[in-house]
This record gives sequence, structure tokens and C-alpha cells, in this order.
Amino acid sequence: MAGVSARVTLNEAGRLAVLQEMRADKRVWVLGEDVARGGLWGQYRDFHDEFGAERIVSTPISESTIMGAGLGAALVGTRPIIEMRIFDFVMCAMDELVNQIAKVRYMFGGQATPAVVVRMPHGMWRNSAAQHSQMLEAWFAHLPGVTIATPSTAEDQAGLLVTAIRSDDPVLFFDPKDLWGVEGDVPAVIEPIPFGKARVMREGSDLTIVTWSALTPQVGEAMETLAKDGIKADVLDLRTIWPWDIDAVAASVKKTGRLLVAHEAVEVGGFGGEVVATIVDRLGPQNIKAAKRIGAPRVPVPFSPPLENEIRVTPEKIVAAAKAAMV
Amino acid sequence: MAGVSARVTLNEAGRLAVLQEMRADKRVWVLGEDVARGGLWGQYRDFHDEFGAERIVSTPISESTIMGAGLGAALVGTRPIIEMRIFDFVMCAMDELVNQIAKVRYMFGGQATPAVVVRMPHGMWRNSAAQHSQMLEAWFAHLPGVTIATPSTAEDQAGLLVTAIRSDDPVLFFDPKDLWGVEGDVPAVIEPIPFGKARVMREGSDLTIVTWSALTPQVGEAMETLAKDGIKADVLDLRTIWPWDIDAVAASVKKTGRLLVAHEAVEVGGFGGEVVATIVDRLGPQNIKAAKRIGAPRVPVPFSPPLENEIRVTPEKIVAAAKAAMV
Amino acid sequence: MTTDNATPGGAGHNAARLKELFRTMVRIRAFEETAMAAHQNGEMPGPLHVSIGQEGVAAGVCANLRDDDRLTSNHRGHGHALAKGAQPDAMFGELFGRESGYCKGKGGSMHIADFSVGMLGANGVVGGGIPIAVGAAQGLKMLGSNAVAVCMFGDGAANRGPFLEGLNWAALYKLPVLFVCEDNGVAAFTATASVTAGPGVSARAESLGVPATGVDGNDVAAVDAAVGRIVAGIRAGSGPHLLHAKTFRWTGHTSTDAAAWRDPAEVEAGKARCPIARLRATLFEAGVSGAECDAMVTEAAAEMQASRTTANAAAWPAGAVAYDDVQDTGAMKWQA
Amino acid sequence: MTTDNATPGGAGHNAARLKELFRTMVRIRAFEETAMAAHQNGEMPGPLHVSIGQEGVAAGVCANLRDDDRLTSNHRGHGHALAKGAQPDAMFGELFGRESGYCKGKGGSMHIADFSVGMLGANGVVGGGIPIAVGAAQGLKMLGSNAVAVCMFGDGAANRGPFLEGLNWAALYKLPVLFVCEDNGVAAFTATASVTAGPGVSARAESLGVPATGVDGNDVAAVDAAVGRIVAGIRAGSGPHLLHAKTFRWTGHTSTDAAAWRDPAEVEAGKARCPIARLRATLFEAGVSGAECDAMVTEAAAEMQASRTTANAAAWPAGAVAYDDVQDTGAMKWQA
Ligand SMILES: Cc1ncc(C[n+]2csc(CCOP(=O)(O)OP(=O)(O)O)c2C)c(N)n1
Ligand SMILES: Cc1ncc(C[n+]2csc(CCOP(=O)(O)OP(=O)(O)O)c2C)c(N)n1
Ligand SMILES: [Mg+2]
Ligand SMILES: [Mg+2]
Repeated sequence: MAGVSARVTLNEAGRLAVLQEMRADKRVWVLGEDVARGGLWGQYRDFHDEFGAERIVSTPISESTIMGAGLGAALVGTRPIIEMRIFDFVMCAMDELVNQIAKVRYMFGGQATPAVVVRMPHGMWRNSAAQHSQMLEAWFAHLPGVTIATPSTAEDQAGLLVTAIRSDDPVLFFDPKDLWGVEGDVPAVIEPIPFGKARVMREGSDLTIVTWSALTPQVGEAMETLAKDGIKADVLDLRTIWPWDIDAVAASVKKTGRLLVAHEAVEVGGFGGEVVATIVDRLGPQNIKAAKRIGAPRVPVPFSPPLENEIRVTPEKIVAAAKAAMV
Repeated sequence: MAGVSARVTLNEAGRLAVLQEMRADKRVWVLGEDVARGGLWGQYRDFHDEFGAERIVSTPISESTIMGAGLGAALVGTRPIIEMRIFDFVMCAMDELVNQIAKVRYMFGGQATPAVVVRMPHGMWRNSAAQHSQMLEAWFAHLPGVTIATPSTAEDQAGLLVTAIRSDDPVLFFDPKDLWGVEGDVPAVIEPIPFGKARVMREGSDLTIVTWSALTPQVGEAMETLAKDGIKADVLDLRTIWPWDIDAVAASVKKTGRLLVAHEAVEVGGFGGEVVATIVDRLGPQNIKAAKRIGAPRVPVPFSPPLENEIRVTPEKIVAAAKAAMV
Repeated sequence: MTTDNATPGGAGHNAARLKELFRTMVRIRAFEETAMAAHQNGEMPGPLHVSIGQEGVAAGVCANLRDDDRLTSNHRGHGHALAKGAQPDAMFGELFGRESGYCKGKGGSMHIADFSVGMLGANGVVGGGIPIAVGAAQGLKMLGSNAVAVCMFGDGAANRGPFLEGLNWAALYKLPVLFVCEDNGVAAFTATASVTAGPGVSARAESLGVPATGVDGNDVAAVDAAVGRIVAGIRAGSGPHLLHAKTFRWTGHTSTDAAAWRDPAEVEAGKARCPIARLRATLFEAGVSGAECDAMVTEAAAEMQASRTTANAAAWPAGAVAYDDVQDTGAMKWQA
Repeated sequence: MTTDNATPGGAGHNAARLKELFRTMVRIRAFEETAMAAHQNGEMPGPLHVSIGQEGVAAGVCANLRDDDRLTSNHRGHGHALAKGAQPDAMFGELFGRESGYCKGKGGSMHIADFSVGMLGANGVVGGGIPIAVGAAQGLKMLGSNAVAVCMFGDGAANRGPFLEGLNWAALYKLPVLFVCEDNGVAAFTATASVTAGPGVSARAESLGVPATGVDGNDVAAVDAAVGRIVAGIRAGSGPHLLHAKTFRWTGHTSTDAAAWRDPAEVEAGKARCPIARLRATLFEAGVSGAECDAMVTEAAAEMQASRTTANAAAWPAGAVAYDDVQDTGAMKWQA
């Protein structure tokens, strides 16, 4: 059956990717809370049976040490997958991530190889409120020393995880927890997907829409609505925001003359600003008719469904922003 | 002698501001490492003698608790100044800052008043290397619930600190540690300076330069050089990056048609992207001739002087970027 | 239940006090059961962590607190809030995301707060309440109050750094704070013993200069008595204390977790230690009839059911509410 | 000094071993004095934290380590690095920001690392090395090595959360790690006792399941003996251990800090406990002459002076070096 793909969820796609890499490389292991029971999201289901307690390490609620021990173990030559359960808890481990993991290679003049993958399921997910819903991926683009994966499909979840595990860089892997259930075709042998190459969701000539992570389905809906209304969008899912596919976005905006960046995170200070500023400078403002962003308003994520809906970036809002860019 | 101003350093200006507010309001107090001895930077010199150990609280090296205890004390009605010594150590207290301080008011529907000032001396300072030099102020613009002060003159240090201490919002106060010694005139009674109003450093018609915090002197030098070369820059020091003076910047760019944002921090993902994206959208790209940024390259801060100089944003680099914006 | 006078429970329990403790516990139980039913019925969004089986700790601790005593709680905080004096209408309103909720629907189950009765908030971060509680105690001391701060947290939280920092801090400044480790033996889906080294939370506290007392958390009278003594001492200036209360969580981690991995025999044994059943037996000996107890149970169920109904009928918050309470300066404005 | 064979020092010190310990200590002392002179002379940028007076700890600990044993250090780490086997040329090169430095000049004094001898780096964050050390130990165990990890930190670091988390973790997984608390009584400009509650660091460790041993850190033979025993146990699978070594810092926090607030009498008394002078007396009794000791001192001074000279003559790193070693994918390229 090798070579045949299976239709699986994004969650399962990630699980298969880690399984493949752990079977291939004994140095790869997982640490995090509850991982021996499969992890909070079942993303390590049955791993404990296969790999045992040495490689599937259920940890205390000690985020600083989960992160920092992962680094220490990498420094002696193992390749840890640091499971952070929910992104917001990474705030308990920021010294280890920001001051240590991102900097050791540089500070030590290249002696260290912090080959860790930090998995951090992020984003809004069923009314989890302000401390369990954050999307701060933009922060890490501003942090030298790390790469950042932000997949949105099962295929990309699998392929980018394989790349992440094989990478010698610290990879911050933002699992899109609202998309655990989306399905895709994952091959029996999962090939790595290179970082920094956008995925084309649709080709069009009127307007470029750039997105990533959990907002991708909303953008997908919006682009269909726009098409019905006669607006042909060129739509790119960046898949990784560091590095990101500047060339592809620039080429698209050169063609369409209009840019809209859409992300689930707060608009102010989000990565959308980086995309706009980079592209405007690269192409020259005079060669662009519109450069817009859409993201959440600058408020914490509220609990109540109508409030959460109020601040969510919806297909309707994306359509409206796209139309505003067409004038 | 009331009303007469004194020529003092930025460090002393801040000291005088806190002194004035602590004398006026018994609820104001300071906690942080070594503050009883005046603080690492002498910014609380002699305070312990005047206010005693109850209001000048020298703490253990427990950043999480310095930050979190500050919040708890605010929730019962005191007004703490949380001294973080050097910004980089805030990474040890990010849960308390990001998940608690920034969110309690919102999560609790307005019941909480997290009236804290978090002082975090930041930026490059005499070859302090990667873990003592960071400038991540941009991150917090992306964090709902906080305001952000980034002064660069003694006058602004004093006036913004007074505003910060009187504010019911959590204020993240980025002391520009490389500028402790710059002098200015501080009045006997320090008036609050409102957040969100830029300071005009120079008026001009050819190009708008926007900056803040420790890069301001470099921009000041660059604007003089540019003037000699016949380029008249309109130069704004934002002073606070949340809120920031969108109106003033937009009005300036409307006049000059050209925008350059200069900051000490890494260019990628910095607040410059936010400024560019906001202004480009507000004015329309077609009405702008150039919109550029300059910041540090995306590398950790190196120790060695020639390496640090290599990545620093210098007056020469700012001049070059400004000239590139003139074509 | 919040007493006016913070009567130390130690000095001989009388039936009236025991009845109040019973009432608090059955109200918590009823709240949690009603919340679970509502959650399973789709009336409540988001995750739900209930404290069934742990009622003795919340009731026994809070019976010794005044309204101006402050309490920080964790993700499993309904019992703490109720016992501290929060009202079920506003609690259910919050659980259901309604405008009538304590936080106008912005917080939900994991962020219930009622500052008017000194409940400074539940917390979605394990251990998140520890530094906040010590700071509250420091603030109270500075303001010259003799109120105390109480910090409720689980056994899982004792493995996070803030435990060390917060307890050292409290001991150092001799702060009026009571740390309550509500030890139900589990942390999410893991037995806490399997991820915790050393002789236990009391030893950890003592190594940080905080005296500790162990108590059977399912014996509410014992909790009440111990806390009465301890809080009186703290109020008199003794400095911080830790209470290690052993208890048992009847359910899974969240209301959708069946906790199938737990040993059924252990669960049976745990349930047999029900704090409510236990107090009922004591009350019977003290002359309080089963019928009287049943009446309290029925009353509590009715109260919570009524709050559930009220909350279900309450208005949803308007969209503009999403933009309120962020900050004074630099807040986004709502646009209809 | 790194021995081939990790000879446990416990089994009877002989003069040869004591001489090696002496040599390590005087080399550290000479390194620090030379660095201070260079700093005061403007040869060295950035802050400088020296360990004069604390040499006994670094020497006694590292005498029991192999090259493949790993060590994490703190901001006051020159002695640890030297004792672990790092070379003064590359250390001075790093202090002076030269290309010849261990980190090509990118790290400086606070970030010296020499992975080739198991020195995993100094750290600018107090307590930052603790989780890294436990992770290194976990990795070593996983790889089937019998090497150990050693974590050096100051008394100030025992008030940070990672202390609790890291020690619990090490005990839980029975990791081969030795925690060394180098207790010089001060943390920056504050007496550590004034910000630390409870009976001390050993009690903290034991409460987390990590056995602890106290030692006079200024008695290098005692340190050597204790560590010899402990490391042999750890290597044999005993799990983690904490060594609490009392010592004394002769200087201020940084080389520009006069530490005027310290009681001069206390400083005098501290200096009187000089670990080098003490071992010199012991050596004398063991038949090693003062002249022989003097020769080692002179040799060390000359060695460090030579390294200082070499480093001062070394090339500065080229601008492009600032862009190296960030990351493989997504790195910025240097443009001349
Ligand atoms: C810092 C942090 N890490 C992880 C989690 C996820 N989490 C929520 S509750 C919980 C278990 C907490 O156990 P305990 O403190 O014993 O409380 P209990 O649920 O038993 O009442 C975990 C791991 C979290 N909320 N915060
Ligand atoms: C997390 C953190 N907080 C504060 C500092 C600033 N700082 C540097 S050294 C030091 C004192 C450390 O004391 P100790 O651990 O006892 O080491 P010693 O300097 O005595 O060798 C402090 C507070 C820091 N580097 N990191
Ligand atoms: Mg528990
Ligand atoms: Mg010390």
C-alpha cells in the first residue's frame, strides 16, 4: 500500500508525520503534559505504546522546564518535540524560548544546535476565552533565530512537520487548533514541504489575498463569494510566516495591483503589517492601487459566542475588505 | 523656586517624576530587585530613606512574582510601579504580563483596575549582548489591554511617567537605557504629557521621518545631515507607540508624500510595519511616493563592538534610507 | 457562606454552623450538577471544569472569611466563588455568556470574578493566582487592613515555578495569605503523584518558610476548624500559612472527559469519601434530621435550576460590549 | 582541570591531586584579576562579573568531571569554564570581542561556551541554566551515556521558579544531574538572606526529592571529596543531587561596582577565608613548599597575561559575522 494516500484529518496528518519521523530517527522524542495519554488533542495517540516512557515523556505542569529541558536535550544531540498543549501557556516559558532557544546558536558563535520543534496549538477554539485563544505568531517573526510554521491543511500539517523535525533550527509550529478536523490526503510516505513557499489557493487577476493558519477556510469562502460577484482573487496561503514567500506575493501584487492580508490575529501589530510594508516598498506605492489588512480588533478574545463572533474575521468581513480594496 | 525648571538627565527626570507622584499619592509604591539601594540605574536613589521599606520594596530575583504581585496589589487598590531592571528579564514574567495584567479588566467585565506601571529599561547599551539588549516594544502594540510609552527626552520621560502613574491602564514604560544621560529641562512641578501625541523634532516638506525611543538622537543627527544636503525632513518622535499619533503622521505624509520609519529594533515584524501599513491605507498608496522602514537586521544583538556597530541603525544608514525614499 | 464575624470554627462546632457548611456544600454540588447538565444539553459554550467531590474545601475555607478578604481561584473555581459569596444568577449568566454574567459574558466559567465579595477571579493558567494572591496580601497590609488573601490551587500547580516564588515572597514579607492546595490527586489526565517528586506540598512550603497544615479536605468540619485557627493567626500577623487539603475529584478533567483511564475501584473509594454524605452523618448525630438535610438539598437544586432558567432567558451581550473594558487610553471604538 | 578518569576525590587526597586543585584555583584567580585589569584599562567592552574568592567551588567540582560531562553556568562563569577545560586564549578572545573568541565575539563574558569540553554555556539570565541542565541530563540518559550534567548557579537563583521546576523534574526522572548552589551570600547589590525565606537551599532541594549535601566551598579538598562521592553515585544511577557550597565574593557585583554597602568587617572576614591561602597551608603540611606554590601562581599570572596579550592582538570579527549562526532557513544575508 506504500505510496497510496489516505484521507485523514489535520490532527491525524500531524500524528502520522511525527510517527514516521520517530520511527526513522531514534533521537526524536516528545515531551509535554499528558502526552503519554495521547496529548490533549490526541495528536500522540498510541505513541506511548510504541515508543515507551523514555521517548513519550509526560511531564509535570512546568512549562519553563518543558521548554528549557527540550533545549538542553537538543544541546546533547537529541531532537525533542516540545509539546506546549495550548499556545497561551508558552507565556510561562518565554525566557526559555526567547532568551535561550532563539539565541544559543548565535551567542555561542555556532557551537549550539537547538534542533527543537515547539508545537503550540493556537487560535480561537469554541469559546475558550482570553487565556486559551491567543494568536501571537507575529511576535516570533520579530524574533531572530526561529522559523515559524502556520499550516492550514492536513497535507501541509504533515509535510511541514516533517521538515520541522528534520530542521536544525528551532521551529515554532503553530498547530491550527480550530482546524484539527479538516481533512486532506496524506501519502504513505510523507515528503517534507519546504518553508517559505506559499500555496496557491486560487488564481486570479483582480486582487491578491494573503492569509495563513486558521483563517484560511474563511478566506476560501470569501474568494468563492467574490468570484460570484465577478472579482477574481489571487489567493495565497503563506504556510510559513518565517521565512515567507515574498517573491510569490510580490509577483501576485505586481499582476493584480491590489493587496489584502487577512489573519485571525489582532490587526494592529500583526504580521499583516509586515507583509504590506514589505510589498509596498518592493513594488513602490505608486504601482499599487490598494494595500489593506484585515484582522481582529485590538481586544482580548471574549468568551460569549456573540462577542467572539463580533470580533472574528468572517468571510463577509473579508469580502467587504476585498471590495473596499477594489475601489 | 516653584515653576523654575532644572537641567537634569533623563534618569533624574524620571526619578523626579516618580518622587513627585509618590509624595502626592500614598498608594503609589515601587517593587523590584535592588530598589532599596536606588535600583540598578539609580532611578530610585534615596527613595528608601524617604519612603521606607514598605513602599520601596527590594524583592527576591522572582520576576514572575514581581510582575504578578504588582497586579495583585493593584487589584486591592494600590498603584504599584513594577521595576523590571532590564527588559529582557520580562521574559521570565510573561504569563503575568500577557495573560493576567493585560486581560483581567476585560475578562472580568470591567471589575478589575490593573493600574500598574511596568518599567523596563530596554535597548542596546554598551555591548550587553543578546540577553540584555532587546527591543521588543512592537510586541505589545499587538497585545490588547496595555498602553506603551517609549520616551527619548528628559522632558518626556518625566511627563509621560506622571501620566503613566496616574493612569488606570497598565502602562508598559520602556526606559531608553542608552539615553539615561541625555539632559533636558524639567519643571519643578511636572505636568502629565498625554499619550498618543507625537513630538515634532523638525518641520520640513520633503519627507516624513517617524521614530521613537533610543533611536531619536540618531534620527536627529540624520535630519541635520539631510538638511545640509537640501532635504527638509518632517520629523516626529511618537513618544508612545500605543496609542500612537496616526493623525500627525498622516498629516505629515500627506504634506511630504514620503514616509520613513526608523527604529532601533529589528526591522522585520517591528512597529514600523504597522506605521507604514496604517498610513498607506489611510492615504492610499497612489498618494504616496515612498514608504520605507529602517531597523536592525533580523539577528540577535551581538556582543563585540564592531558587530554591534554593524547591526546598529546609524545616522548614516538613516540618511541613506531617506535618500532612497527621495527617488 | 461568608460569616460576618469570621468566627473561628475551632472552638466547638455547633449544629447551626455545621448546617451552614452543609448548605454551602450542597449548593456547590447542585451548582456543578446543574452546570454539567446544562453543558451536556448545549446551553453552555466552552470548556467546563466542575468540582464535584471537592466541596468540603471551598466550604470549610470560606466559612472563615469576610467579604473584604480576597480570594484567587483556579480553573475549577465555581465552588470557591459560591462559598465566597458570589450569586448563582450572575454565575450562570457568566457560564452561559450572557450580559447578566459577572463579566458580561466576557470571561465564562474559567474567569468568574466578583470583586464585591472579594473574589478576585478564577484563572485559566495553572498557578496563575499565586503571585496575584501574594500581591493582594501585600497591598492589604500596606493599606493597613487586617483582611487576608486566600489562594486556592490544585496539586498540579505545586509543580510550577510561581509556587516557589510566591511562597518565598509571602514568608519574606510576612504577608497575610493562606495558600490552599486542593489536592484531588490528579492534574488533567495524569495522576499528580506520577509527575511530582519529594515528600509533598507541605514539605515544599516549609522549605520556603511557610508553615503548613494537612487536613482531610473531605471532612468539612476539620477544614473549618483548621482554617478558623489559621486565619485568626494570619489576621493577627503571624504571616502566611499553607493548608494541604486532600480531596477527590469525582469527574473527569472537563465535563466532556470520561476519565476512562482512572481505576474504577479508586473512583469508587473516592466517591465513598463524599464530604456531603459524611457531614450528613455527623449532622444526624447532632440531631439534624435527614429530612432537614434533604430539604437543603432540594432547595439548593431548585435555586440552581432557577438560576439556570434565569440565565437561559437573559439577554446576550450586544456586540459593542466586545470593545468595552479593554483600556481607557488607546481603546478601539465599536462601529456598528 | 578535567581528569581522564573522574577519580573520586573522596578516597584519600594525595599531594598531586591537591596541587592540581591549587593550580586550577590560581589559574582562575589569575584569569579574573587579569580580566579586571583589562576591563579597568578599557580593553574589554560590556559588563564583567568575576569570581575572585569562589575558586574552590569551580575547581573542586570540575576536578571530578570528564570532558563528556556537561556543565551549565551563570553570569559569573569564567571559573567554571576554565575548570571544565576551556582555554584562556579563546576565553580572553571572547571577553575582548575578537574573532578568536569561543563565540567569535558574539557572546562576550556572559556567554562563554566551549562545547568541545562539555561547557554548555554561561547564561545572562539568573537561573537560566537550570532547565537546560536537566534537559541535557535527560538527553544523555536517553542516549545511553553515563555522563552527568552539572548546573552551577548562585544563591540568588534559588528564588526563581525554575529552581523548583528543574529539581522536581530531575528527581522525577532520576536524572544524572548535580546542582551546585554557589552561595556567596549576595545577589547583585542585596544580601541574599534579606530576600530569602525558610531554612535554605538544601531544605528546598530535599522537599523536591533531591538529596542535598552542604560543604564549605572555600575548602577545595572538601568540595573535591564531596563531589567525587556524589558524582560517582550519580554516574551509577542514583539520580540528582544538590551541593550547597558556602563561599564568598571578594568584589562587587560587576567589576565597576565598589560594593560600598557591604560591611568592611564582613568583607575582611570573608577574604580571610581565601580558598587558595587555605589550600596553600594544607599543601605546606603535605610537603609542598611555598616556592612551588609561588611558581604555580607566577606561571598562572604569566599564562593569563599572555592570553590577554594574544587576545588584544587578535582580529576583530568581520561585519559579515554578525549575520552568521542565526538560523539555517530564513537567515538574513550580509550585504557589504
Ligand atoms: C500553565 C498551564 N499549564 C497547563 C494548563 C492546562 N491545564 C488546565 S487544568 C490542568 C490540570 C491542573 O491540575 P490541578 O492544578 O491539580 O487542578 P485540578 O484540575 O486537579 O483541579 C492543566 C494541566 C494550564 N491551564 N495552565
Ligand atoms: C532573571 C534575571 N533577573 C535579574 C538579573 C540581574 N542579575 C544579574 S546577576 C544578579 C544576582 C545574581 O545573584 P546570584 O545568583 O547569587 O549570583 P552571584 O552574582 O552572587 O554570583 C542579578 C539580580 C538577571 N540576570 N536575570
Ligand atoms: Mg488536581
Ligand atoms: Mg550570590
